[in-house]
Amino acid sequence: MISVPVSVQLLLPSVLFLIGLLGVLIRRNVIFMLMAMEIMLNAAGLVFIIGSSLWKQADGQVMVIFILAMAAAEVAVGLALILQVFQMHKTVDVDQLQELKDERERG
Amino acid sequence: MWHQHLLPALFPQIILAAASVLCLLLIAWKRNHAVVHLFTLLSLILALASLGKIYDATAVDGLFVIDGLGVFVEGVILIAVFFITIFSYPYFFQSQIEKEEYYVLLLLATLGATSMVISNHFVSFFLSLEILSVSLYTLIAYPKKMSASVEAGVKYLILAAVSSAVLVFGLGLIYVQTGQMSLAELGKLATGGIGANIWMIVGLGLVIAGLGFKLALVPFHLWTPDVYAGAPAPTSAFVATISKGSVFVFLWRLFSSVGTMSHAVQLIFVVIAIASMLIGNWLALLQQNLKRLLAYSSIANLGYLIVAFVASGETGLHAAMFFLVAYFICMLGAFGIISFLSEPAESGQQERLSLSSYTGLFWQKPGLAVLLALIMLSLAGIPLTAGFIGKFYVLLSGVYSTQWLLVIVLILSSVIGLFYYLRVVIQLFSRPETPVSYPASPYAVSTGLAFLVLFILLIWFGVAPGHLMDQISQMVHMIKG
Amino acid sequence: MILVWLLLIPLIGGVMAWMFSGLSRWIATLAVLIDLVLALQLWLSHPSMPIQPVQGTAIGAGLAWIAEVQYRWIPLLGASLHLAVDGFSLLMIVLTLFIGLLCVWMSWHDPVSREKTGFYHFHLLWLIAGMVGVFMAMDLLLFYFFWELMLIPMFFLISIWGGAQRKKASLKFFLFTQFSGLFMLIAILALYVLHGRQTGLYSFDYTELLGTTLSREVAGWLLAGFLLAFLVKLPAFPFHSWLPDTYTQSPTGGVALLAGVMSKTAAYGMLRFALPLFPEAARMFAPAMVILGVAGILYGAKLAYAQSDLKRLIAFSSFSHMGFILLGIFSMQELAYQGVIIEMVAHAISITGLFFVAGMLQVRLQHTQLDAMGGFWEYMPRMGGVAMVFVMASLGLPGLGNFVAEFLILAGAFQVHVVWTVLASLGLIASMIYSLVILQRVFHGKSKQTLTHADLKPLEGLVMACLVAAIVWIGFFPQRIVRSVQPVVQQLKQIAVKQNNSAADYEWVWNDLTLFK
Amino acid sequence: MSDSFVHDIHLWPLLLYSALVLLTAVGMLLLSHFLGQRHEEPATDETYESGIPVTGSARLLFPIHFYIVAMFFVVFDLEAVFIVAWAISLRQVGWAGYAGVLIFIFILVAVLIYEWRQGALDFGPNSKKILKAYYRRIQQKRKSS
Amino acid sequence: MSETWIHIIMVVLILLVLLTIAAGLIYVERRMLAVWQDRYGPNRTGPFGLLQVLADMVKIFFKEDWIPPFADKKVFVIAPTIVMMAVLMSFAVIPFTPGIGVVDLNIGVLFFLAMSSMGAYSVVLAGWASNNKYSLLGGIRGSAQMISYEVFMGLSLMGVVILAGSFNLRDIVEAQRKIWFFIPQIVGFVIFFLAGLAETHRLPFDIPEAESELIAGYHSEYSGMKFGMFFVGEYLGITLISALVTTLYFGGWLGPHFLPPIVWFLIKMFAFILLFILIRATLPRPRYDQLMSLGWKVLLPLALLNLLVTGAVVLYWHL
Repeated sequence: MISVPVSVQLLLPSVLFLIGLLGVLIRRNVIFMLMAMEIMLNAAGLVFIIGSSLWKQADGQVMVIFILAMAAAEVAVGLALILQVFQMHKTVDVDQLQELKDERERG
Repeated sequence: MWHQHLLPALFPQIILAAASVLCLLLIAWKRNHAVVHLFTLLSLILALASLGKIYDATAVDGLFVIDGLGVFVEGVILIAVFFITIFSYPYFFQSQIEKEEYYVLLLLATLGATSMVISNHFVSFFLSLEILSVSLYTLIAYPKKMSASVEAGVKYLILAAVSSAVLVFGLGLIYVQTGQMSLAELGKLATGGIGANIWMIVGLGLVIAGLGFKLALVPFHLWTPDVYAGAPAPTSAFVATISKGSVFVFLWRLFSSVGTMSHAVQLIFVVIAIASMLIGNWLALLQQNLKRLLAYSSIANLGYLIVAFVASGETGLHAAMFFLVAYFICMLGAFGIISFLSEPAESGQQERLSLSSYTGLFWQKPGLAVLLALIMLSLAGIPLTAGFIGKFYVLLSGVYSTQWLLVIVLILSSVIGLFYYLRVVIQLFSRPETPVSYPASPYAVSTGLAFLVLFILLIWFGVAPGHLMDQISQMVHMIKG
Repeated sequence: MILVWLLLIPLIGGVMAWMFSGLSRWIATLAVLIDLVLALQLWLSHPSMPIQPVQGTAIGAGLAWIAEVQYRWIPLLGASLHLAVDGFSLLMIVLTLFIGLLCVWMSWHDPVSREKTGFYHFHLLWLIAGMVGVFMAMDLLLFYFFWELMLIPMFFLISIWGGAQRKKASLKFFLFTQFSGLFMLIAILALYVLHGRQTGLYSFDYTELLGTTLSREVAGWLLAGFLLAFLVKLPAFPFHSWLPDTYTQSPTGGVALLAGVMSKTAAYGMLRFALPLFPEAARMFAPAMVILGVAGILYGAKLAYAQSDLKRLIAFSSFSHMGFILLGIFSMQELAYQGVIIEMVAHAISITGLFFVAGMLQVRLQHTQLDAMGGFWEYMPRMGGVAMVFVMASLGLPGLGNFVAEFLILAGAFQVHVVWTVLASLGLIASMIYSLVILQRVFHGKSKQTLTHADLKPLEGLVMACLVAAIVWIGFFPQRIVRSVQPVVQQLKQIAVKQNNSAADYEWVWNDLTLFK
Repeated sequence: MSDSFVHDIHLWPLLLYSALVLLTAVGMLLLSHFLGQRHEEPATDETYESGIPVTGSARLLFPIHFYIVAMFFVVFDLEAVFIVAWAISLRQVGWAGYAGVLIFIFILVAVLIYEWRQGALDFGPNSKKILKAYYRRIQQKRKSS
Repeated sequence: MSETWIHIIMVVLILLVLLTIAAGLIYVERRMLAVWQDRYGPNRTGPFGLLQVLADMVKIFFKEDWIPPFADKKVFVIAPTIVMMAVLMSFAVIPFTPGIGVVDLNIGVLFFLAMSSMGAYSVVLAGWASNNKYSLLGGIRGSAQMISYEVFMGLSLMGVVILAGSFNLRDIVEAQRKIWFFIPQIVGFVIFFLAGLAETHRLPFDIPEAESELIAGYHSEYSGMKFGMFFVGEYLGITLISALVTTLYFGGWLGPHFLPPIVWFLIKMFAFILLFILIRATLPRPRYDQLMSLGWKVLLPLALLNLLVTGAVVLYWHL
């Protein structure tokens, strides 16, 4: 077996994680943000897989299953919310969601 | 694998889980708001009753640990949810939307919160965190015709999901470095010294950031006001109290198991605490919206809590717990009043948000006004209220661990805070030019009773805190054993 | 047990007054009266405190409680419900209740208090209870608790029943006092922790903490924390900016308690806690404090003279007098201490009288502008007469309490700070000027408006009569007060600035001062 | 994880096979691209909707039911993950695992019942609802007239 | 020749055979339909019309490779390849005999489930990319149907997994030496078969492409080889489901020794292919909502029940 150092192994999830993070920060479309979050969560899952293979334990894999399931739940709720937003605003652009903001005392 | 004798230790969780499923079936069978409401209350009482026995640091399959801290906070959470449930009934009474599912979600969120405070393992923590968060997304956006609520829900969803991802990624890195996901095992490792590897540091940093998001500490606080303002008031109460309290307990467990806090980590928390206290109070100063004001106030209050966290040790823990209880009472009361005074509108419940709409509340509803004023004073840390003893205790823990910088900032920021709390109080008691009309809420009896209980607790813990403190010290003491 | 009742009666009375709003004035009167009788009885039953021979060298050795109770409060933290009174405390409690009773009566006709009467009396009574608590608490945490507790009813009294600017005033008052109070809290906590570290016994108890040995530096910081709270509440010279707004915007009942008693809690705090706990640091701070005191006297007098509003004038005069108290305390002489305590009582009464007069005028005129007054003697001779008594008291006419007090303070201070004392005595002259301004501009001269049926009503008359009687009594029998506070003075003497004068050296002062021994 | 669990397998045939499959698909596309005829007639480039001229955009808003199905799928299929995990380890986890999965499936079924009752599983038009709406409209008309 | 080369040749052969079968099915289906419906079917090209396959292939290759100008071109092209590739990939895990098969994955069942989910993408992307109302509706319906049936397809398979204790298809076949799983798992088998029908959207579950309602649904706008790929994909799908049913429930290559294993396998597989065609020939098409209700209200609870019963039985009798 070719052994790859852990740091190198971690590079892939890290890059994925950053891609996801950037996606959330840059994208304004809620659906894309949701997808970016999925990437982040899956990157985290990958980290657990690496840990699991490194320490020869199944624990990490269990965690991954939970991460997957929870990500799915998040997406399900997210989609429902996005639908509602679309119905109200006819857009899924987060920048259009501006009802809630700081209103300072004038003068 | 299967320890039957450990089952009772998890009774609250089991009861809550069963209750949420049964509640769902109840709704499927027949929709009835009152019945579902009563059922929820009943199951909460049952869960609370099952806490009766205290389990001395019982570990359940490594996933959970039932100790004094856990049981105590579980109890506090259940009681708080009880109040929130009571407040929810009149709030949704006149609502056009289907309101029964709200209670299912409430029970689920409670399940998440209560299991988080006893979780002793990354898996159980993550699971409970997500149960809590996912229910909260829906709870926040529950009045689905209100664009503000839906917007708040989306915002919370995005930020909470990102923070979960950050948190889990951080936990993953810790796992890769240590090979352990159980806090107890991590603690054992920590005594041997965990190598300060770059990945480990990044992992810890990400965990702090993730937990910071959940606790709405300062660099990660941006979601708080929007979510508080947009969510229905009972949910805001939930977000402000339970979700934060439970995450805080895990924060405590995590860092006390990783061992005596390293200097760098402590520094990070000192900075976070200072920033939260100052910025939270500062931003609250000019708020015209009561819920946003409470949101910023909660940021500051969490900052105070972090002072106790940094102080660490037994005093810190006691202080944090006492403070948490006082904070819970205040937030519950404040949001309870907001939800009580809301009026039905076409798309949902119209809440009274601007401070000016509370002008002269005292002349119309003196009881409510006095309670709200007392809550504000408690948040400000004025004697006679639980908030005073809480803040005093936190100060004590800060002084005890000679965190002078934190202590001074706490004092300064409290004074800033005093300003806006008093502004609210003055508003309540000033005479309005045109008398504001307040709705007569239905079912004022149970809500009134709840307010009375909160009032009594607020004063009781403020005047004679000895009992609560003894309780805390007795229970929390068990962690060590 | 009687101590607990002293505290509970106004508290319960307050709640009752709130609940039975219609009867609130009677309930309040009854509650305060009962309390006053209890306190007086206790005070009178110990007519003369023999000067205790000082045993040992410890500072607390001379303490002799007339009554003491201790209950569990927060056992975990070593805080207890430790209430105790000696002559000094009792004196202050009697004073508080006396003025409190008059406040209740005084607000009987005050139209302001007609709204939410029950709630008004609730605050009034709880304010009184808070002050009584401050004077009895022998546990530092409890002391702080009451110290802050006083603020809340006061805040509400101002913000609900105050003048036009009440919101701003109440906020300012609360922020200032709270902010400074928090520093005292830190100091208390630090003292608690240090004491605990030293002895292993974590306690907030005053008698426990007395013996704490502290390094010079630490003691300095801690004392600074205490002093900050006291100086703001007093108020002393640079910390007085809350004072004019607050005093002028308070309702009459509130301001009397504020200026009359609440400012005295600061002086009480210094004498009871700050000095005995940190004697060395206090000696270190003394010169600076003396300067602040003198500055306050002169600056206050100047400001008072410049005011065009009656209430503001009185407010600044009070500020000026507080300078004497500060000066007296930090002269650290036995004479000065006695003077300070007498001044506390005398000033409380005279300032209450003045504010009552101002309040009565406000009710009748709807304003307190000096420019629009004048010639009122014509319409209200009785009030004019009474006002004259208090003006005279304020300027220190012999035979009235203030004279004795200020004289003793100056005499004490003179022994250590000659120059500053001379400067301070200039304040006496200044006070004469501004005090007379009151009389002249309000009651003398040509009348600018016509007032009918404006003179004292029977109840107002009774109140004023009580006050006049009290101030005269102090002027004639200061020894009674001095005797009852002797243990405290003895205790404080030990930290006095060392100098050679023996007791015999100032025997003459007493001989001259005391008309009836 | 025990070593026996990991079969000693060669994965390269899978890669080879994937490559071949890809090649086939691309090859088919390319081949038809080069072999195919070209023609250009008036109606060639129009959308085919049974010969009727196109109106409106093809980006329709479709019923919410499809979203609900999507969410059901996400939830149920991922919950199936746990069942999969149980199925493979049935003999190791024994009756305790069975109890766990029983509870799990009970919850699933409860949710299913709830959704059923909510009408989330009625995919066609609900005749009762339509009738109700129809009657309401008639009544309104009567009232107004 | 080394073992590796043999393996390579085998892989290539499998692919070719599969494609041939898929193409041949065009003829077989039409022929069989003709038989059952008492018609002639293709009989002009070559003996028994056997060359019809060839003719069709030539024709389809020479059809215009038309991409609608209003479509999303990239997605439009990719969509049909997905379905074909996904199905072909699924064959990688099927053990035709102990020796014949692309790869012996220990997660064979999961691999199949993963690949079959990919089919939904093809449908929905094709429908969306065509920019045609009928296509879109067909695509949405198709994907809704596919993902619904995906759920219980997976669940129904778990009964087999419980019995065999493995995801490996070879292990599963070996486990059937005593008894073919369609006997204990008759419910699972029925559900799986129904789900297979829906997954391949064959008649009667061909609602997404129902000619009468949706003018061919998601592939309205497709023509030429890209339409051909959907077509081939469908036949490959039939083959796949038949092969899987054979493997999972009918003992795969197992059978009396008078015939070689591969023959057993092919016989069983073709039997099921014929069953597919028979069903198409005989059954009417249900309404869309009936189809969905059947899935969620009947098959899903049934699959769960089947699972629980199987688990209990296995645990109780220590099978």
